[in-house]
Amino acid sequence: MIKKLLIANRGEIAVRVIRSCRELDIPAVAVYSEADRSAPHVLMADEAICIGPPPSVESYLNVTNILEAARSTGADAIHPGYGFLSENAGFARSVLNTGLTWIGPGPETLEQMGDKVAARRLALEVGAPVVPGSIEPVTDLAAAEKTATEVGYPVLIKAAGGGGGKGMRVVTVADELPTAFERARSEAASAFADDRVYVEKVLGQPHHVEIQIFADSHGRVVSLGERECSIQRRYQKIIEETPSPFIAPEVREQLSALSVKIAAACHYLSAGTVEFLVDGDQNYYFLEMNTRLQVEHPITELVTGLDLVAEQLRVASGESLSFDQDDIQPRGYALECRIYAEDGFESFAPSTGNVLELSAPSGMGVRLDHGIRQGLEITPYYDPILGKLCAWGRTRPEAVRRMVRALEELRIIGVRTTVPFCMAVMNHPAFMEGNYCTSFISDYLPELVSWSEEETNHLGEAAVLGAALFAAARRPTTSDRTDSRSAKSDWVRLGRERQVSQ
Amino acid sequence: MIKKLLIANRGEIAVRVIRSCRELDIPAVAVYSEADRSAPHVLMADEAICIGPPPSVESYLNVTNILEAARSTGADAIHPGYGFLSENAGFARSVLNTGLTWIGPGPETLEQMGDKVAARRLALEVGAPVVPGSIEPVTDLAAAEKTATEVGYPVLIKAAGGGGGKGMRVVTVADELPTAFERARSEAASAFADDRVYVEKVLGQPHHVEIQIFADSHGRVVSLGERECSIQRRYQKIIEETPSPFIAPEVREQLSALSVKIAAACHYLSAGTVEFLVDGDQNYYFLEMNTRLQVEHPITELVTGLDLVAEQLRVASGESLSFDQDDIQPRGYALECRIYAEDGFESFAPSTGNVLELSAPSGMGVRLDHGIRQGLEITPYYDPILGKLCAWGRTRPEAVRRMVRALEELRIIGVRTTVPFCMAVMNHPAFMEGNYCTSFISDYLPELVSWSEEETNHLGEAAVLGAALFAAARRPTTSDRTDSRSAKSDWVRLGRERQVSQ
Amino acid sequence: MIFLATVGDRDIRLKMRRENGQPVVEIADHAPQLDLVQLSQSSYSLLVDGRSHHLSVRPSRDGYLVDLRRRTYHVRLRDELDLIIENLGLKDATSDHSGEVTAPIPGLITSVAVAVGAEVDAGEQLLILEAMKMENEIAAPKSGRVAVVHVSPGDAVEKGAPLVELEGCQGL
Amino acid sequence: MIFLATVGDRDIRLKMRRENGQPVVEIADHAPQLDLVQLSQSSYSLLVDGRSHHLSVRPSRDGYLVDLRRRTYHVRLRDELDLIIENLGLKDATSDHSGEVTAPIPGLITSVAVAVGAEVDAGEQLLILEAMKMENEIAAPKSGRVAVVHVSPGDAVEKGAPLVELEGCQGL
Repeated sequence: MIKKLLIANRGEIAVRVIRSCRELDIPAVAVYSEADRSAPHVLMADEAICIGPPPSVESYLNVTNILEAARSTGADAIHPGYGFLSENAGFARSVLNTGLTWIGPGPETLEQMGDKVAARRLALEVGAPVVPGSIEPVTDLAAAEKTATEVGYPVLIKAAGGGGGKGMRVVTVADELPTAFERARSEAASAFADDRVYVEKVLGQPHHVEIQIFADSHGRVVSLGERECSIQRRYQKIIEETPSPFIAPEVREQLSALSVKIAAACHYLSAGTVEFLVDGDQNYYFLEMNTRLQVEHPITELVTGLDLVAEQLRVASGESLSFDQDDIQPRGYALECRIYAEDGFESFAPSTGNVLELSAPSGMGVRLDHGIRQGLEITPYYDPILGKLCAWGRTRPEAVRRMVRALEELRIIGVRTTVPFCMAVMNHPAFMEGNYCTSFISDYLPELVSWSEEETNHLGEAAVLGAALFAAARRPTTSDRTDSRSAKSDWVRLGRERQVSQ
Repeated sequence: MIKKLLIANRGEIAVRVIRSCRELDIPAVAVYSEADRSAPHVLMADEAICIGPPPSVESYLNVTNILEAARSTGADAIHPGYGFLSENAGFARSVLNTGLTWIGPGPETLEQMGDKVAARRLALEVGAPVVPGSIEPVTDLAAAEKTATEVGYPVLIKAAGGGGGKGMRVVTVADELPTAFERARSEAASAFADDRVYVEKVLGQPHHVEIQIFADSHGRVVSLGERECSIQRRYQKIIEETPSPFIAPEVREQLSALSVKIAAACHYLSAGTVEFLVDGDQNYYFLEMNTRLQVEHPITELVTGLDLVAEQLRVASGESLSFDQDDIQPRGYALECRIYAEDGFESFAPSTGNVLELSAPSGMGVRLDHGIRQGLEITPYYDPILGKLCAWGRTRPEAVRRMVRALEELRIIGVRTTVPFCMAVMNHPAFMEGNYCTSFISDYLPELVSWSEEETNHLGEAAVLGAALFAAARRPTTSDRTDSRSAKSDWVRLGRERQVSQ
Repeated sequence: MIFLATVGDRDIRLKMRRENGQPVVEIADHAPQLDLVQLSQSSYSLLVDGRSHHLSVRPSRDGYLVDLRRRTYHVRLRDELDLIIENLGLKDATSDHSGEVTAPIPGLITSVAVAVGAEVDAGEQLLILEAMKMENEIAAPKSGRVAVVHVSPGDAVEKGAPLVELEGCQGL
Repeated sequence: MIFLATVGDRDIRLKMRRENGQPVVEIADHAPQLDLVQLSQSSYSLLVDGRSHHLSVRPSRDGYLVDLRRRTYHVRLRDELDLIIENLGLKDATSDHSGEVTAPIPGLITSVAVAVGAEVDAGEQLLILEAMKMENEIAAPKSGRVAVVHVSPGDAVEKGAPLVELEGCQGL
């Protein structure tokens, strides 16, 4: 088994990995940039090493410093988390060449599945349909036009070298193609140093459905079921659930079977996710494979009872998976809301600042994974994810109601977050019915951000009263001015003082 | 269904009930004593009403004020939680006579099972063995001596009218009986206004095992499995788990079947618990029935997936149970550690003070139910329970390791708690092996409170360094005295300031 | 003391006074039973006729920001004097009507789309500010001419830092 | 600056100095790399040669209380002057050697077992203090004679309130 694990990441995922280390009795080494000295992953780790200044390229993407941190602390394995270097074949190779254990699939798998064109080719080979469009990257406008005409407009131009919405353009009519093609190529070039793009058909009412797979080094590959991730903004997931409220049981089985085949074909090791698009008629198409632990893995843990990170550490040490396909009997329904430092009511504008107050929800069926603490400064240097709130229920309505309750309990004061927006989604009739596709947010945005009757009237008045009492205590009214000290204690009482005096 | 629920309780159990109200969309009314104005149950409720001064008899036991609070807020049902008025037949009758719904079994059941002698008689009638001893209360010393001789020493003298260790005496040899008999009677008289006692055999290596049952008003009674509650101090539970690591499968089935019979025989409604003593040879004896929701109900929720409070609210409204016996398929292992405001390393001395810091553990398989918040004053007026930490695992060792991890994460600064003591229990080999009975704490106390090598050496030095750096910042050394302001920032850095400056 | 409170589009009349030494607040001609207790530096518990609200209040430039349930309420409170001044058409001299465009969040300037002297329309992109792995387009709030450009690509800016100054745009 | 730190039964020698403007602490002849950052009013992060400790420190009457992992460490720090004074047999005039027995926690006095003039042995019950639904026996810390009884059954007492005074008990 691993003797000491270095976690080459930060925030909630570093905390997540440390938790499994504790439970397996493996000492955990945190790395941190100068901006993260007092972040929770540093406080929770057994050891902590500074790897550079705040910008990611100088710290969390700094391969030299990370390998040196592993050497100086005597760590014998590295967990990359998600993002940063997690899907970087070069880094994985350096880790292995240094004689350390790499938590994840091998560099060859990372390379093969990181290339969208190669991945699509592999999917086709094992019999998984891909979205109609160009199999090979298109290099000139004429080829792009030809493919677009074949599959029919609207089409999507996508970068071959990466994701996250960069180098991506929807083209509705043929006239728009030339400009969109050029802009997508130039964006792809600057974002991924790779200007290859391809052209895909845009599907009707598309759902984003993904299969969690797990493979060990003894040839066993298991599917842990699907996650529906269609609630997205800017092509980024914000709410996920399992099981999908949309796909038919036979589609679920087919997607699982294909995912296991794909994982086997690319000699997969550890946790991975195969992503599919499913259209309104339940036709499905392979999209890509994520060769790492996924942000939304906790909902799979909630229904299967498995600790995926612990399992990653075991299979990386050469152990067999602790379960086989028959052991996977998902129970109930689980939802995840991502807590971003973004104002969901203001076009998801990022928000920074000090976390003045943090109060975590808990109780039956609630799980919060986060990487913040009261007093922490949220800086602009990194991904805005603060944490993930998950809820489990015996039925889907129970899980949804529980999520609403948990979102209401979660208090993060000082930074704007996506908590209120997620609450609006949970309360939306289309979401409650499980009837949504990837256009959900854009379809319903005005309703989602609108004020309810109660919010404008009853709660509006409470807010005014709160402000007025607060103001009266701070800025004494005419009659109070003679003794502003006693005025304060009249208008606002201090909870603590009050109890002490009793 | 219930339209508005008043919760006649405080602390973590009031918070627990409010959570289920939220999920069922039932407005919740909190009641509070003047000492609890800023407690979490008040903050979380939809409405909150003050019911009197801090002492329980003037507030949480004040029937008149509680019923008036229900009237003035228009609540149509009352949940009593545990403790306080929860098993008070008179209160239940008043609630029902006022036309409100009572969450719990009817007053007749409360009366019958609240009388230990009547309860034992009922148990014998349905075929449940009781601990060898007097069936009827003993009224004179001669009768006590006769019973003690029959069952054999050591014997236990117990109050018929109540529990909690009051009016209870262990007698090892016959000589001690007269004094013990008189003291138990006088204690019982002053504690419960009832001087009836009975005499029981003291069992060898006793285990406290209880069965959670649930009954609706349509005649359905279901067993939700057992909980092992043998880790006790002063006859009060501190750590519970399910399933029991001790009892045999056939004993589990027999206890469940007997508990269902007992519940049916006393026309039980809602959640209840049948307590048994099981000796080292797996002989079992009915002890008593707890006619309310139990503190440790969350571990049953963790393995069954059921929300027991939601189920209580449903059956109180006349609905059928949402499950039957076949639906109860417990999954995995769950543990609970009770977080008391007591110093486990100092004979469980109670501790009061301000909660300067509260940081909740979370992640996979962890559930914390608590009724405190940062800044809250822990007062001496009420039961010292602050909360309950539960951990779930696929296997028992996984659950134990997870509990240790969660206990390490839980930070409550400002008040001493039982967190460190629970950690010591979790790490004790006998507990890890699941090999313990009710004498565990007294058997192993010296080992449990002893300092480990790491604690005295490595961590002791870290503590000294922390104190020295803290002191250096506050009390500048000679060379620093010229400029104490800059000295401070040299020795201690402020996490927040530091990041802002970058 | 009479206040006019503004929250969203609503104006709410408030009367605050003391009766037998106790504070009384009338809101929309009703005097609810009030109890405000401070819980921490930032948060409060307010009972309004027994209804429980857990809120946080902090002063903002021209009023108060109140976090309550899933919303942040921006509450402006004006007393009689403020209202008289407003009715007379006088403006608060301290309020900001300049054409200064500032950084809404800290971040890194990745590109600047305008130069001094350029005429811009409202909504036109001025520059790109990168923060939290995302590019944020900073657009002209109103039409006008670019008077000063304070930043260049590659600059790191703090929140509130001046980016661009526009002229010829009244009432910005 | 040299300190003698006492934690439990252990005495640890500490040397604190400044080197090139940086604080250096030698503990048991080793100078670990140290980094202490304050996280909140009560808690700190301390890195000792990269080992991470999340601790809380607060001053106590005669030293510091440090919460670290599952223990509370009581640390006494004595500098050279303190040690000289101690070695000379001089005592700190402020330290408490009186026979006053005080309430360890706030609560309610439910019974008093002794009267003025009574002789008590160490460990003998003086009174019962009820708190958190539990009866706490307050016992005599040393043998002596009861000089004053400050409380009667039914009294509510704050933490630290004087309960009983004993006389004739040296070195209490």
